[in-house]
Order: sequence, then structure tokens, then C-alpha cells
Amino acid sequence: MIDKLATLQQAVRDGIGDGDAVVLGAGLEAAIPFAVVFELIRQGRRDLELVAPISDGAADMLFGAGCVGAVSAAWVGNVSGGLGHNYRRAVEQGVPRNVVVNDYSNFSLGMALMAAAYGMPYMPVRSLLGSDILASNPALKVLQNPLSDEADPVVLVPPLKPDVAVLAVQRADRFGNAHLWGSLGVAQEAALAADRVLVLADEIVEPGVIASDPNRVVFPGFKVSAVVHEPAAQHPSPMTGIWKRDTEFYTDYHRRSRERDGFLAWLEEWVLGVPDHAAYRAKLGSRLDDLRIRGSALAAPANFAAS
Amino acid sequence: MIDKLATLQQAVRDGIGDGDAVVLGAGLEAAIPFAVVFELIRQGRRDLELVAPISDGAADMLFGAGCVGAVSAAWVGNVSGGLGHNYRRAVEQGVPRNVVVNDYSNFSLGMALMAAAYGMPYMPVRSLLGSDILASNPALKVLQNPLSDEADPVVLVPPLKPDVAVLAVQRADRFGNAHLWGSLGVAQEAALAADRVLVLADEIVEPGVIASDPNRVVFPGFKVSAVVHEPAAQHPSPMTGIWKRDTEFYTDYHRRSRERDGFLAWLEEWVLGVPDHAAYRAKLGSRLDDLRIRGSALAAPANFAAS
Amino acid sequence: MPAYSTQELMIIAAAREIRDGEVVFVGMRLPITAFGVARLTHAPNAVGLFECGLARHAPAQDMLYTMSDPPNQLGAAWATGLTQVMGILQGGWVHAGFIGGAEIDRFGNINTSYIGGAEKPTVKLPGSGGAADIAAMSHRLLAIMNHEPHRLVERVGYVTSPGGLAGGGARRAAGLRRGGVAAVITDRAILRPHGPQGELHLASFHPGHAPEEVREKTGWSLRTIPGATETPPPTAEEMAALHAIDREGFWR
Amino acid sequence: MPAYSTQELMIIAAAREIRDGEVVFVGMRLPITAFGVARLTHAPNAVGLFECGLARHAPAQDMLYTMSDPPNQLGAAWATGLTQVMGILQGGWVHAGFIGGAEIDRFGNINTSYIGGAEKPTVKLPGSGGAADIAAMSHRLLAIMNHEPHRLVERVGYVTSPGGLAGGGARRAAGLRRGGVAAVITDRAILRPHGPQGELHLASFHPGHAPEEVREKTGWSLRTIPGATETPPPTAEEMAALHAIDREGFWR
Repeated sequence: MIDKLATLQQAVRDGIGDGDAVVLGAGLEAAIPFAVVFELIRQGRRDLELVAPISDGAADMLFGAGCVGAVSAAWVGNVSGGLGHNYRRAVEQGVPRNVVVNDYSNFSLGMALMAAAYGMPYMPVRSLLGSDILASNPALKVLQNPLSDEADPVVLVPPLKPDVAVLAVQRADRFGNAHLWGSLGVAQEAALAADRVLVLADEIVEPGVIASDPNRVVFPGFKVSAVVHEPAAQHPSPMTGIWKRDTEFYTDYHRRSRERDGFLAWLEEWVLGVPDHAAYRAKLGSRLDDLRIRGSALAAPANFAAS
Repeated sequence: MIDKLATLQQAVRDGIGDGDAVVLGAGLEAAIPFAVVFELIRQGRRDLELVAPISDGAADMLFGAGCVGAVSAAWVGNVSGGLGHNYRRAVEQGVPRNVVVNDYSNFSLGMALMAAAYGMPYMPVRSLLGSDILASNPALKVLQNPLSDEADPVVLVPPLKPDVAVLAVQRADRFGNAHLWGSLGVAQEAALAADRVLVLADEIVEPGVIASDPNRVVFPGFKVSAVVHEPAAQHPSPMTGIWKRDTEFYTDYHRRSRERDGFLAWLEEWVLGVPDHAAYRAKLGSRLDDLRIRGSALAAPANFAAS
Repeated sequence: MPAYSTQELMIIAAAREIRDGEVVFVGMRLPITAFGVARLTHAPNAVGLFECGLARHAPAQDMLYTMSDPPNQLGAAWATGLTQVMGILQGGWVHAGFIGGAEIDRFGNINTSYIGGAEKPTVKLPGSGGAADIAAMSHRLLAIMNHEPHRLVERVGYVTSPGGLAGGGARRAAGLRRGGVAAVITDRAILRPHGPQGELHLASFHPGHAPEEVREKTGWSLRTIPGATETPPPTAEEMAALHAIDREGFWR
Repeated sequence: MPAYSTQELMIIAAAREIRDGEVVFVGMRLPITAFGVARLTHAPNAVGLFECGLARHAPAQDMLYTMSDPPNQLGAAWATGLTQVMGILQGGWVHAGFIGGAEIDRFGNINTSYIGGAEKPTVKLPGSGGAADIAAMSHRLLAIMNHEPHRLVERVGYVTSPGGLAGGGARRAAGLRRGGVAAVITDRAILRPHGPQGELHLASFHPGHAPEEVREKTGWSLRTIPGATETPPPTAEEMAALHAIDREGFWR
């Protein structure tokens, strides 16, 4: 097996290029790889296409920093605050730049990723009929079901193939084998669809730990291109069993990003003025300690012995 | 929650009727619910449509017992022996009765179940092109991909909706919440697609055991119609972490089922002359003890604590 | 002074829409509390679904800010992916779903995408999330809104989540096989579709909110279902269930 | 007397078809042993896939009768469903797959379904399993057969798993975007497609099996690739790897 351990800086530099289509919010409101979001901003990446079913705050930051050229998403905002101020400024006023919005619903976005993961020409879905999403996203086509003799319109959702999927996980080995648990969002579809998969592991473990439970492996290690070890890479979002959600961080971001100047000050304070994620953790200090889950509610044992 | 515990006899009597489409081999060569196969034979069920990607021996027994009117499958035989003698007699000679064969491949059968599970009009797949399976299964249609300007034929696989899916699992609670681990075959698609789900649990546990690890729940408890507690319900097939495969049982079946008379004697000995699964276990005796996995190779701990 | 807040009444009205044994997309805040009340009162076997990939028998024990928060993972009945939970929604296994919205119109169409049109919006709202899917594919849609004339409008500027579309048979003609708005629960009233067009009518008005006030605060000429009455106030049992869940009095 | 059995030579020939880093549907018996040899020799980063829903870095430690047996579960790299492993096959992530069969023809089409036609078969074989999918969608198909005239036939009676179909561009014309037979490994020889029609030709003959014998045992007029030679016998390293896996001498 190939050692895929990389630093955050390396992995972002080598793995995500200008113009790439990137999945960053596969876990919906959990396990959002904020450390990569911050590093993309620090490295000044441009013209990204964000692919996400929902994106709690992370996408809004990338809009504000001018990294995004297009978004294929079902929901962009800040769950604690509602509206995404940077997203609004980009779409309504072209500040700091214009962006192309490809509207989806959660299900149709998940199906678009599944179509790409499984090499399907399209996925036929029964959602979106009657919705103006069909008008504002021309990639979606309505056609009669050819297997039905009755009127039966079906929406054909074409594959959405990301260049990169970035996934934060509880633990991984250095070869790219990873465990992810709790609600999975579109993590599996995104990882199987993407050309490259960048894993952010809260903990690096021996390969035997991962191999002890192959059912907790959501995507196979051979799909993974790089493994980055960064505890709390998903802060301020939660990570099941390890980190609580830092709601105050979202609220503060929402408040300060209401005006462009406030956002730029926030960006300087939390991203541009912070060299790396270790410094970010240090800056959070005891606040991060308070977010650590200390209780224990372990999964019931499962035996994989063969004899 | 509703108590769904039932005896094997009750669950088969109430849950599987003559003519029903039944998934029995969702786990491929593991976790095949043989106890239900035997009980269907004892109860004399008729005109079943078997739906299975593969079926290691179980389907062959039902063919020989005359319970089956049709089969929608990718593979029917006996992995240890190859050919299924009863399947051959039924298809080649109509003994004991004629059966309709709907040919699939594993992938197209999985997609047909997924289409039913997720309410899709069909699944567009790129397998089977050029295969005579398209000719011998008229349900499969080839159509041009309407999203492509180039020649791009696609196979449309219509949904295959079982009336009942029967699934053997390692453990369940009495309310239908179940844990299943190891390779999953089409267990999830079958359970989500079927109108009714019959769970055979090797062990009945407190609800808290299942709730301690919601990621090991492959299909939600609300889909389950009955829970039957029968250890080794999957014998002679294996159950990950609990039971080894009884290869000698398969080999013996294969040898004795070569001729119709030999099969009928086998059937009397192992099914018709055995009143229930407790008697079957008793008949296996120390042979069953030898099949029990005694080693321990536990999955690494996973924490679900929230604070 | 009433023994309950408006929000508490809305929660209890929402809880009454959930039937026993149903599978319901519950969403955050008010609906998940309603789900908890329903479970403790008349619907002990209801199941809650969450788009992130969760099913639950009982609401989480701790406060949730998002459906993906750790307390919603702990003790869940099923942890899986978005595809699975929304796939069975399309498969017809979901009885009801709660959604909110910025605008709803007389036929129950909901806008959570654009104010001022998609081409040059004056306000870009966050978008559908799963709302369009829940509106299209659950058997009954339950909408929760604040009751103001600019929110309850004649025709939404953008249909994110289809209700009755142009009314009458329009929803079925668009290819939607089931569903539609069953109830709109506001801070002033409950509206339900009525008549051949399925137009939203006043079904009940909350205590303290006269029908005239409700009509005034509605952006179309609101008609009344014959026999519309005051929304029954919470019962003692309902309030006890709510207080058992909302121990900190968040909704009081 | 050779220091290896015919089956051992076949295993090693099969192992040589697996390249480092590849993802391969390996199947039971001979191919999974070949996968193990490849991993221990030239392909340490190859990954094995199994249709039941497994991926493995190394073969199971104990004897397998089926791919779903407990030893194949223990220490697997990924345990999931059939849909996922065959879905990524369709997605183009699988480099090669091994399959067997009752009949194969000069263009590499394989029959595992019906002898005597589907209408009134004289023998009902078990069917495709995953073979048709692997043949259609992996980048290279590797077939393993016993070399007899009734197995290597001019034209199979039923195409379960498509090879080159009628030869030439027929496979692409049918809509298959990739793949086709790369090698047929028999107990006498290795055949490979050659020439514009992609007809199977003799590529190498095993020690002790002269080209004339191979041609005699083939049901069509077998042509030879220019420069065809004897199959290189196992190296000491290959035999050591095989013996490290086949500790009980099952294949000896």
C-alpha cells in the first residue's frame, strides 16, 4: 500500500486546482472540512465549482473570498443564521465576483453524484416536477418514461462528476483507509464519483484498526489520493463522537459577515492571519477543549472472527 | 414501538403467500435464510417468484419441492457443486413443474431492486449490452441515451418490487431494529424495496444494543413486519462472526439431489421429516457446534456520545 | 393571559398533524419539537427522518442546532446516507414532511430560492435543501410560516417546492403522483386546501386571532372552510408533553 | 517431471495478468490464488473486489469456498453492498476481472447460461452471476477455461458475457465503451485477441503442449500470433509466493 500522508498545505496545493469542481459539504451540517476551506482561501484558489447538497457556512466563506466561479448546490447559507451574506452579495451584486448558480434539491444532487459514481448516463427521478428548479437549471431534462404507456414525465439528472471530494473522517490509516460514522450525507457518492479524494482524519491509526471493521469504511482506500492529519479539521461543524458544533462561531460569523468590511476583518482574523490549522487550534484554545466530546457511548461489539 | 416477534411458522404463514415475489438470497452466499426455505416447503407454498442475485442451494431446493413458478435471478445453483440439479430438471424437463426464468446479471438485478426501493421508473445501466440476456428477458429495453448527441445505447432495467424480503441478521430487537455486518449483498435494496420484511435474528437483544450503533442498521425497523428468533437460521450458509459455512452439507445435497429420488429422500430427511428449526438444530447436533465461530476479532470501538 | 405561547400552540397544532405509525421528515426547531409531542401523546410509533441520513424513534435528548449535531446521532434508529432516506421518500414510504419557507401562495407553492426572480434576484435565499423533494414526494406536506401578507402571497415568484401549482389538476398533470399541502400552520391560523382547485382556505384561527385579522394578513382573498372554528387550545396532556421536551422553556 | 502442476502454471500465468495498483474482480478458486501470488510478487498494491460487497488488500488467510465466507470478511478493506462494488465497475474503476465459463468462442464471448439455446435448453447452467457485468464493464477481461473443443467453440450458443461479439467493431457498436477479452488462460495455452477482428489467437503454449495439440483441442481454426512461444515456466520467486499461499498444496 502507498503512504498517502500529506500536510494540509501539500494536499490542497497538489490536489485542488483553479477551476476544479470540489465537494466540500458531503456530510451536510457535520464533518465539513473547514480546514481545507481556510487553506483554499489562504492559497488564493480561483474559479472553483462548489458541489454540495448543503453547506453550513463553508461555501459562504469561499464566496466572500472570491474563490468560487460556480456552485451546484441544494442549499447555501448558514444554518444558525439562515441567509449567507457573502452568497447574497455574490449572486445579487457580483461582489466580489459573479457566480453561476446551478440549482438542485438535496435528492437530485445526491442522484447526480450517484450517477457519476456508478457511471450512469443519468438518473431518472420523480422529484422536481412542477418546481422552477427545472427552469433555472438547464442541465435537468424532463422526458416521458419510455417504459410507460401512460403520461409519466420523469426528470433526467445528468451525472455531476467532481474533480475532488474532500471528506473529514473520525480516523484513517496512512494508506487512505478510513472510518466514518454517524449520518453519512452524500459522503459515499461523492468519494466514489470524484477523480481524487482528500481525506482529513481527526486521528491517524494503525491499518489494523480500520481493517477490524470494514463496514465502517464508507469508500475504499484505493480511491483516496491524500490523507491529512488535522484534529478538529471540521471545526466549527460537529464530528460524531469527537467534536460538538461550535454554534457561537457560526453566529459570530453570520453577524460579522453581514457587511463586506466585517467579513474581510473576520477573514483576516480567522483565516488569512492564521498560518495553518495548528495555529487555528491554538487560537481557539480552551474553546476547542470545551467542544471536545468527553463522554463514552460505544457501539455494541461486532465480531468478525472467522473461526 | 410494536412488538413484532413471531414464530417461524407464524411469520411464514402470515408473511409469505402463494404467488408472492420473495427475496431469499440477498446476502449472496452468506446469510441465506434457509429456515424460511424449509418452512415454505413444509407449508407447501406454491407459485412463488424467487428474486435473487445468486442463491447458493436454497433456490434449488424450492424448485425441487415444486414451490416456484418463476425466478428472476442472476445465478441459481450450488456454489460447491456448480449446477443446480433441481433447477435443471425444472427448466429442462418441467419436473416437478415448469418455471419461468427471467435472466439477470448481478448488477442489473441489484439495480432492479434499487429502482423499486427508491421509486424510480427504471435504472439506466451500461451492462448487458451485447449479451443475450437482453433477448431472453423481455423486461429489459435498450434505448438511446436522450442526453447524448452520439450513439449511446443504454439498458433500462425496470423496478423489481418483491412482496417480501427475508433477511437473516446477526441480531435484532423485538421491534424490528436489526444489525447486519460483513458483506451486504443486496440486503439494503431488497429490504427497502419489499412490501414486507421478515427478519430472522440469530440473537434477540435489548433495543439499546441496536440503538448503540445506528450505522450497523442496514434497513430501518419501520420496514420490518416480523422478527423471528432462530439461531443458525442461515445454516448451511455462513453468518459473519457467528457461523462458518457447512460445505459438507452443500456437497451432500448436491450429490443426493443429482437424481429426483435422491432429492426426495434428502427432502424427507432434512425438511419434511423435521417439524421446526429447533428440531433441525438438534438433528445437526455437534456438527452445528463445530460450525460455531468461537474466536473473537472485534470491531474497533466507535463512540457516539454527544457530550 | 393564556397558559401557552403562540409558538407552543403552533407546535401542538403541528403535533396533531402527525398520525401514529407514520414516517415523517421532521426538520429542525419547531417541527422536531412537534414530533416529540406527538410521540408522547397520540403517535407513540411515529418515526422521524432527517435528510443527512438519520431516522429516530424519539427526538434527541439535547438541544439541536442542526439535524447533523451529535445529540441527533446518539441513539438514532438508522444512520445512513441522504440517498437512502430521500430514496425511500421517492419510493412512497414517507407519510408527511414539515417545511418552512419565505413565501407560500394560495395553492401551497413555496419559495425558498429567489425573491425577485432567478435572473436578477433582489434576495438570494439559501435554496431548496430537501424541501422541494419533500414537497414533491411525501404523501402530505405540512408547512409552517409566519402569517404576514408578504409571506402568504397570491403567487410565489419562484416555485422551489411544488404545492398545487396552478391549482386543480395541475399538480398531477406535472407528473407528481401524490402529496400536496395538507396544512399550513401559521402564528395566526391553520389553512387547508379546500374545493376543486385545492386553494388554501382558513380552517381554524388561533385564539386571539379573529378571522378578519387572518384575512387581512393574507396576501390573497382568503376564503373560509364552512364550519371553520377556533383552533382548539392545547390540552393539559399536550402541554405536559411539550414541557417534558422543552425543559428549558425555549418555546415559552 | 516438472516442478509445478498445470494448475500452478495457470495460476501463475493468471497472476502475471494483474498489474500493480489495479482493482480486480478476482472470483473464487484459481483467480483468488493468482491475486495472492501477484500481490506477493510484482503487484503489491493490487486490490481484490468481490460481488457480495467486499474489497481486500490481501487474500483471506483461510480457505474460501465462497467469496462470502467468514475468512473473506475478516480483515477486508471494505464491506459494503453489491451495488457499490458493481457500481464502481460501471463507473470505470475496475481494471480487470477474471471469469470462467462453460463455452467461449473465437471472439471471446462466454456462455454460462444455456446449452442448446434459451428456448429449450439441453443443459440449464447457473447463469451470469456477475460475469456479464464484469465482461461488459471492466477494462480487461481474463477468462480461465479448460481447453477442450466443446468448450472453445466457433460460436457460443448464448452470449452471457460479451467479448468481441461478431468481432471487429461489433463490441463498440453494441454500446460497450471499454473492455473485452485480454487473455484466455487454459490448461494448454494462453490465447489473446489479435488482428483487426480481435479473434483469439494462440499467444503462448504451455510446456508439454505443442501448438498442434492446442489447435486440435480448439473448436475453431486457431491461428497463431507471430512470435508465439512457450509459456514461460514459473520462476522460483513465483513458486515461492504460490507455496506461501497454498500451504496445503491444494493446487499441487
